[in-house]
Formats: sequence, C-alpha cells, structure tokens
Amino acid sequence: MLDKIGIAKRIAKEVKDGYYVNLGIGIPTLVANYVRNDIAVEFQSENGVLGMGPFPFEGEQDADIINAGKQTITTLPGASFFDSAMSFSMIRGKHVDLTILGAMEVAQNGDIANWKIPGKMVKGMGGAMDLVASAENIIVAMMHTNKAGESKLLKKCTLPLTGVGCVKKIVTNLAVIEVTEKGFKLLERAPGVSVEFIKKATQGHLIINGNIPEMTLE
Amino acid sequence: MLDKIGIAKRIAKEVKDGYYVNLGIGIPTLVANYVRNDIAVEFQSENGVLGMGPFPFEGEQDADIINAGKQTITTLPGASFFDSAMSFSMIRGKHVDLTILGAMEVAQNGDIANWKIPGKMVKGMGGAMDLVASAENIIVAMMHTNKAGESKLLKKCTLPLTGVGCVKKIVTNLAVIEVTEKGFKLLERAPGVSVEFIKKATQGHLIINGNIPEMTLE
Amino acid sequence: MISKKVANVQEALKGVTNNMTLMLGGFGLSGIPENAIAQLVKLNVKNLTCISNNAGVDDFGLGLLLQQKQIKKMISSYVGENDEFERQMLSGELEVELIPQGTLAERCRAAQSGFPAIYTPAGYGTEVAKGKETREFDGKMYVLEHAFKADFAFVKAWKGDEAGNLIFKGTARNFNPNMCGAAKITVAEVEELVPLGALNPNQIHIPGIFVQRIFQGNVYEKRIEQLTVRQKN
Amino acid sequence: MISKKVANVQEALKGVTNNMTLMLGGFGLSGIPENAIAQLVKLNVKNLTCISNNAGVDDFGLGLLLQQKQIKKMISSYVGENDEFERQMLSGELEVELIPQGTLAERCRAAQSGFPAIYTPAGYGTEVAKGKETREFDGKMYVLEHAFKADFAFVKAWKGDEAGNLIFKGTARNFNPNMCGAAKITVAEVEELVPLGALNPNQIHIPGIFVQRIFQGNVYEKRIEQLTVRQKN
Repeated sequence: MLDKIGIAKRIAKEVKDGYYVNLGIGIPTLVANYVRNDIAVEFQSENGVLGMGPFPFEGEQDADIINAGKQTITTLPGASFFDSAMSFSMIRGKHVDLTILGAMEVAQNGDIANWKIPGKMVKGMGGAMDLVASAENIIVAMMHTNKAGESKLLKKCTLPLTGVGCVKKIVTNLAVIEVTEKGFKLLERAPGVSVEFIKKATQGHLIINGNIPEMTLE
Repeated sequence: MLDKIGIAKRIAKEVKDGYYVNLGIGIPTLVANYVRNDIAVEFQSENGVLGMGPFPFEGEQDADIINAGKQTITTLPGASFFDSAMSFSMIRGKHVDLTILGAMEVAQNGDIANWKIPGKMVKGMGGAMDLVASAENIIVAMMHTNKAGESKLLKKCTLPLTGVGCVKKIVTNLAVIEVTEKGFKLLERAPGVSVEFIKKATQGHLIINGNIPEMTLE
Repeated sequence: MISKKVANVQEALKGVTNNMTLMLGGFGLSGIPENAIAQLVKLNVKNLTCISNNAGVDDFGLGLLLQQKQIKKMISSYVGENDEFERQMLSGELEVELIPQGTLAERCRAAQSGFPAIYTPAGYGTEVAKGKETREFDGKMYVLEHAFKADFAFVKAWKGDEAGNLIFKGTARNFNPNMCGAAKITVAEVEELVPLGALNPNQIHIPGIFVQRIFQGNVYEKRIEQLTVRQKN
Repeated sequence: MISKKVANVQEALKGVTNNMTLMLGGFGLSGIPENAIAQLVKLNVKNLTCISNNAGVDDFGLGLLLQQKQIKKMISSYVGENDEFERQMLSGELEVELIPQGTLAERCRAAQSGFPAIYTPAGYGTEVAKGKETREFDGKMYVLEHAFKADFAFVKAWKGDEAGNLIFKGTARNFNPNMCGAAKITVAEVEELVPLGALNPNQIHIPGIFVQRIFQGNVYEKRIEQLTVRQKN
C-alpha cells in the first residue's frame, strides 16, 4: 500500500519529456519532487506562473510569488508570469499537456467530483472545472477509499460534479487504474496489495485482464 | 469653403479635455495638429499604441513605431504599446471617447460606408467596423461631395455599409451637421458658404432651424 | 497625458455606496487592494456584491468585510481556507455564486473588452451550468457565460504612473489586469507611483485608458498565507 | 526548461505544405515574420490560405507570395496600398475574405484560448454579417464569429529565449502575440535569441508554452511603408 509520497512517486512516472504540467493542491503538488531530472518539464500554476521551481530558502520568500495552493515558491530560468485570463488561455486552449488533481469521487465513466459536499463542506472549484473541461490528459491522485472506508471509485458520482467523462487515469494508494469505455481497468497493484483487495475497495466496475503487475516507483 | 486643414481645425474643437481619441487615415490624422494644447488628450491608434506624439525628427524614425496609417510616429511620456486584441478591447469596450474617421457616404439615419466600391475599389474595413460598432461618439470628416460633384450625405447609402446608425456628427468642407432622428441637422456653415449652397449639395433630408451661424476655427 | 491621480484612498473611493457591485483583484492574499479594502471597512458600506476569486482569510482581505457583514453576495471560485466564508455560506447568511476560475477571469475580460458573453467548456454537465444556455461547437459542449457588470473595480499593481499605466509583479498580477476597465470606475492602488515617463511603454501591463483613478497605497502588509520554505544545506 | 530552439528557418518551416492555412503576424510591414516569408517564397508552397491583417506591399511581405501566386485565399482586414492585392482580388484570381480588424484579432485569440466563437458588434448590419448568426444582448446586436483554425502561425518578436518566451517591440507587436498558440504549430522568429534567464519573467509578452519553434532571423530589413518625419528647427 502506498502513502501520499508513494502516490506522488508513481504519478511522477507519467510525466514525460516536454510536458507542461498543472498540479492541483495536495498530493499532486508533491509530484514535482519526484519527476526524473533528465527530462524537460515545466510546471504551470493557474494563478499565473509557468516554470515553477522549488520552495524558496528560508527568508527568501516573496508574498508576490506563490502557487495556486498559496504556497511561496521560486521560479526557474525561462519562467514567466501572466494574468488569470492568459493562464486559462493556456488551460482552455489545450496548451497544458497534463493535469494532475485530487478528487473526492471518480465514476467509471470518467466523471469527477472534488469541490463540494452539499450542506457540509464547500471548497469551491477554483480552476478545477476549467482544467477538467479542457485537459486531454487528466490523472487523479487520491486515496482509494474515504475516511469511512467507502470506495471513491464509483459506478456513478454522488457528489456535485466537477466535470463529466474527463478522467483518464487514477493513481491511488492501492492501484493504477485506467478509465475506459467499459469501466475501471486495473493496470497495476501497489506493492503488497492483492487484486482481491483492490476489487473489494472499488465500488465501480473493475476490469481485470490477465496478470496485474505490481507497480514500481523508481 | 474649407480645405482639408480647415476641416481638421473645426473637428479639433470637438476634442474635449480628458478624451481618448482614435483618428482614422486621411483628414482625421490632421486633427491632432490642431487640438488646443491646454487640454489633456491622448491619441490611440488601433495597431497598438496609446499616447502618440508628433512625427519623428528626420533620421529618428523607427520601423517598429508606426500608426494605423503606417506612418512613422513618436510617443509621449505616459504612452503604452499593446497587442491588437487589447487595442480592440479599448475600442469595443467603449474606453475610447471619440472616433474621427473618413467616409465615402453617410446616410441621414447615421449609416456610414467607407471601405469598398463593388467591382472598382476595395480598401478593406481595417478597424473601422469595430470602431463604428462600438464608439459612442463618432465624427465623420469628409468632403461634402465626391469628385463627380455628387452629394455624400444621402437619404440612404448606396455602397456597402461599414456600420449602421452610428454617425453622430459630420464635418465637411461646407458645414457641420448633426445626425438626428429626423435627418441631417445643419449646425454651422463654412466661412462664405450659404445655406442654399449646402442644401443643394446635400441629397439627404437637411433640417434647417432658424439662423445658421458661420463656423469659427480657432 | 490624461491624469488619473487622486490624493488618497478617501478620494479614490468617492461614490462607493451600499448595494454596489465591486470587483476586487487578488488571488488568496496575493495582489489584493489592501488599502481600498481597509477603506471599505471604514466606510462600512453594506449589501455589497463582491466579485473576487477568494474572500481573503478570516482576519485579512475581504474576510474583514465578511466579519462586518458588509457583503450580501460573493462571486468567487474558491472558498477553501476561509472558515468564516464557509460558515456564512453554509448557514445561508451569505449568498455565494461559485464559478470556475477561468470563467471568472474571462467574464471580467469580456466586460473590459466589450463582449456581451463567452462560450466556455468549463462547468458543462455540472451544477454551474444549471439554467444556463449550452451549445455544441465541433462536437464539444460549451456554456454561455455573461460579462460581469460592476460599479467599481479595485485593483492593486506594483508600479503605476499618473496616466494610470500599471505594471504588476509576479503572481500578484492574477485577476488585477482583467478587472481594469471591467467596471464603471476602475481604482488602481500601487506600491509605487512613479514619475510620468519612468515606465517603459513596451512593458506596461495595463494602459491607463482602463483606469479612472490611481493612488499610492499607504502601507502594504502583503501577508503570506502558506509560508513554505526549504532549508539551506 | 522545454527547449523550442531550432537551428534555422529551414528547420522552422519543416512540415509546411501546399493547401495549408497559415497565420502571419504584422501590421503593414511592421512586425512581419520576414525570414519565414522569404522561406515560404523559396519553398514555393501553393494554394495557401493566409490569415494576416494585410498582404504586405507589391514587393515585400506577403506581396512576395502574391506575386508568385502561392496564395489561394487571404483573410485580412485591409487591402489598401497594395495594388497587386487589389488587382488579384478584383479580377477574381484571389479569394479574399475581408473582416473587421478587431474580429481578426479576436478570432486568433479565441483559437489561442480555447474559445469556439465570440460575439462582436463589429460588422452587424453590413455584408460582413451576411449568413452569420446574429443575436441581441442588452438591446445591442452582435455577430457570432468563429475561432480560426490554422496549421502554422508565423510570428516575429524582438527578443526571445530558448524556452520560447517572447518580447515584442513597439507597434511591431500588433497581431503577433494573438497568433501564438492559435495554430497547430507556432513558429517564432526573433531579432535576438537571448540566453535563458536573460528575460525578466515579469516582462514576457508571450510565455513559451504558446510557441513550438523559435529561431533567430538572419536579417531584418524592417522596411518603412510611410516615412513621415518633421524637420528640426
């Protein structure tokens, strides 16, 4: 079973040379730390920066340079700042190659819910609705089940949707899953996790074809 | 009767303190030379400059700094350059206070034609269609009649239109005319020009109320 | 040069009254018009509709107006990390219209640029699209979203001049440029009001034509919401 | 950093073939991609559809492609001052779609920004609106105009870096930024390709994400169309 860092490490392997990547808040933010450093990747943050670098050294933070999680950041050579309209031109115009974000629920048809629990909690969609409506390549990073132990991979979402039929891949603490026309296709198991275990933790239709390999993180 | 410079001088009096002004090619360009210099006015050119100044001194021209007439220009302190989309944001968004442009024909309902004579001549509309579709305050600068001596102030335009019901005022070599719901209202005569003469040169409905003053240029 | 300079924040906010719709720049606490917000608190104008990506935090930014119950309605994309915002929203004290962030930016730009409405794919198939016109182009579905209408836009820039030209810094730029000229009156506050001619005309983010009033802010706290640093080895 | 640098204009134009739709920046002769145009002449690709505000003059800019009859169709806002353009158009040799300048700019930006179409008041009631959908918003009429679809966009900037970041100069900026990312492949040529990190991230007009290939142009003639000067007293 993976922890959050494990999920981030596994997703980092999906990041290819030449990709512009938008990382959501939470686990996705961690992905940047584990991307191979022999490939060229640029991170975009929807609040208006391309070419993000690591966190600043203590004392060197600048309130005017943050990411979409409102964390202080630095930029790398070749970075640029821009306004919100241009930022979403990048996103809506499909110039960003990969979007990685968290979710409360994902349905087997690719629907995603991640912004609101009616009557209980409202985070807001932020840029997520724009991202999922336009991105060609969306990976969801999340725990396989919620705190109550219920599956987050569902036949149908029960929470208000963020986007419809858009998720392509899901990486959880238990598995790597592809969203296909026929449902959740199990691609890889987390180290030490059985297919049976994943099956039980998945409410939606899980497709198991042949032998499912254990994932490697490095 | 006015010459082109006279028309420009008369129109210059319409330019008020605090106005952002877009000047079309031809006579309108000349207007800048005659605006009172005790008022604050900024000239916008739709190719992407605000705060235009006079022509450059010989040898100081820069191919990268031109106006919409493709003439080399200079800029004044406080000027800015921007792209075409932003330029038309200024125009379409009604941030430009006054538009002065030439015309081949103006109709008594405010229609204007100035970009094409079918089968004979095509200049193109350039930014004129955007300007007339959005400007609150449009003054047409033109000769009262064409080279064949025919009136350019018509009941109805015969040439392909640039915009509908948009012209507010016309300054010609003969007169200053306001476009009202009832037709062309004669406001002023050019020096030495009689009301009768203007009437004959105007094909559209000309409204003459009381005594029509001779215009002053300074 | 047409001067947009006003003496201070009091003059800059002249005409702001109850029941108005205001746009406020900023993302989180970054690039917010701190001085205008402080003055809105002082004026204690009520029943405001505020268009702003966030509502600050409990005790800073628009959170200050929420505390004083000056806001009737928020139009935002994100509530997270502001407990008072979430509480007022869930209890129904505050009307909230949550919209996608890109839609928020573009509805500002539409107002600035004279577009009545835009078609965006964001929110299609979700409750955001409820009651809105949708339409297919090239096999993809879009939602029709209308330009905002606002009385005042309050933006914060890094540097500005008397002509109203603005330059923003880093990610404090965010929604600020898109809100300029998107309301009847745009009020820009700047960290530094520089002499005319000091800004390079090639590097101006927002030309002065989009700004009606400009002033130098008294003080900028520029609070950091999530301080994240690494240690030097 | 994702490198967009290509060795020369030959490599930059790889993949350009007959029958393609091209976007070309520039206003008059200012800010035109001189090196890309020269290479298009050399390649002698035919049947092109060119989206560009003007078509240069008889013997420079896109006029060179008109002379060689490489262009099937021009989508422009202005013909004036180019006799060969007007001649080919009036004789019917050349298909021409004349559209308002602001519409041209915004149809580029729509393509760049993922908007399928826009509503603009420009051209309403004129032959430009013929056959197009029109619609009323708040008592004013608008025309629905669609985003362009193009194979290549050729733009010219002043300075650029290997990451594809661009800075334009003066009014040579014009349509160039709006065309970046508006075609399948955007090729930027720059007067000066500067080292990575030499451009201030705060002053970049077009981030490299909108650019697929960048190269330093060999030579820029930068011809002036209307030299207007005043005498020193």
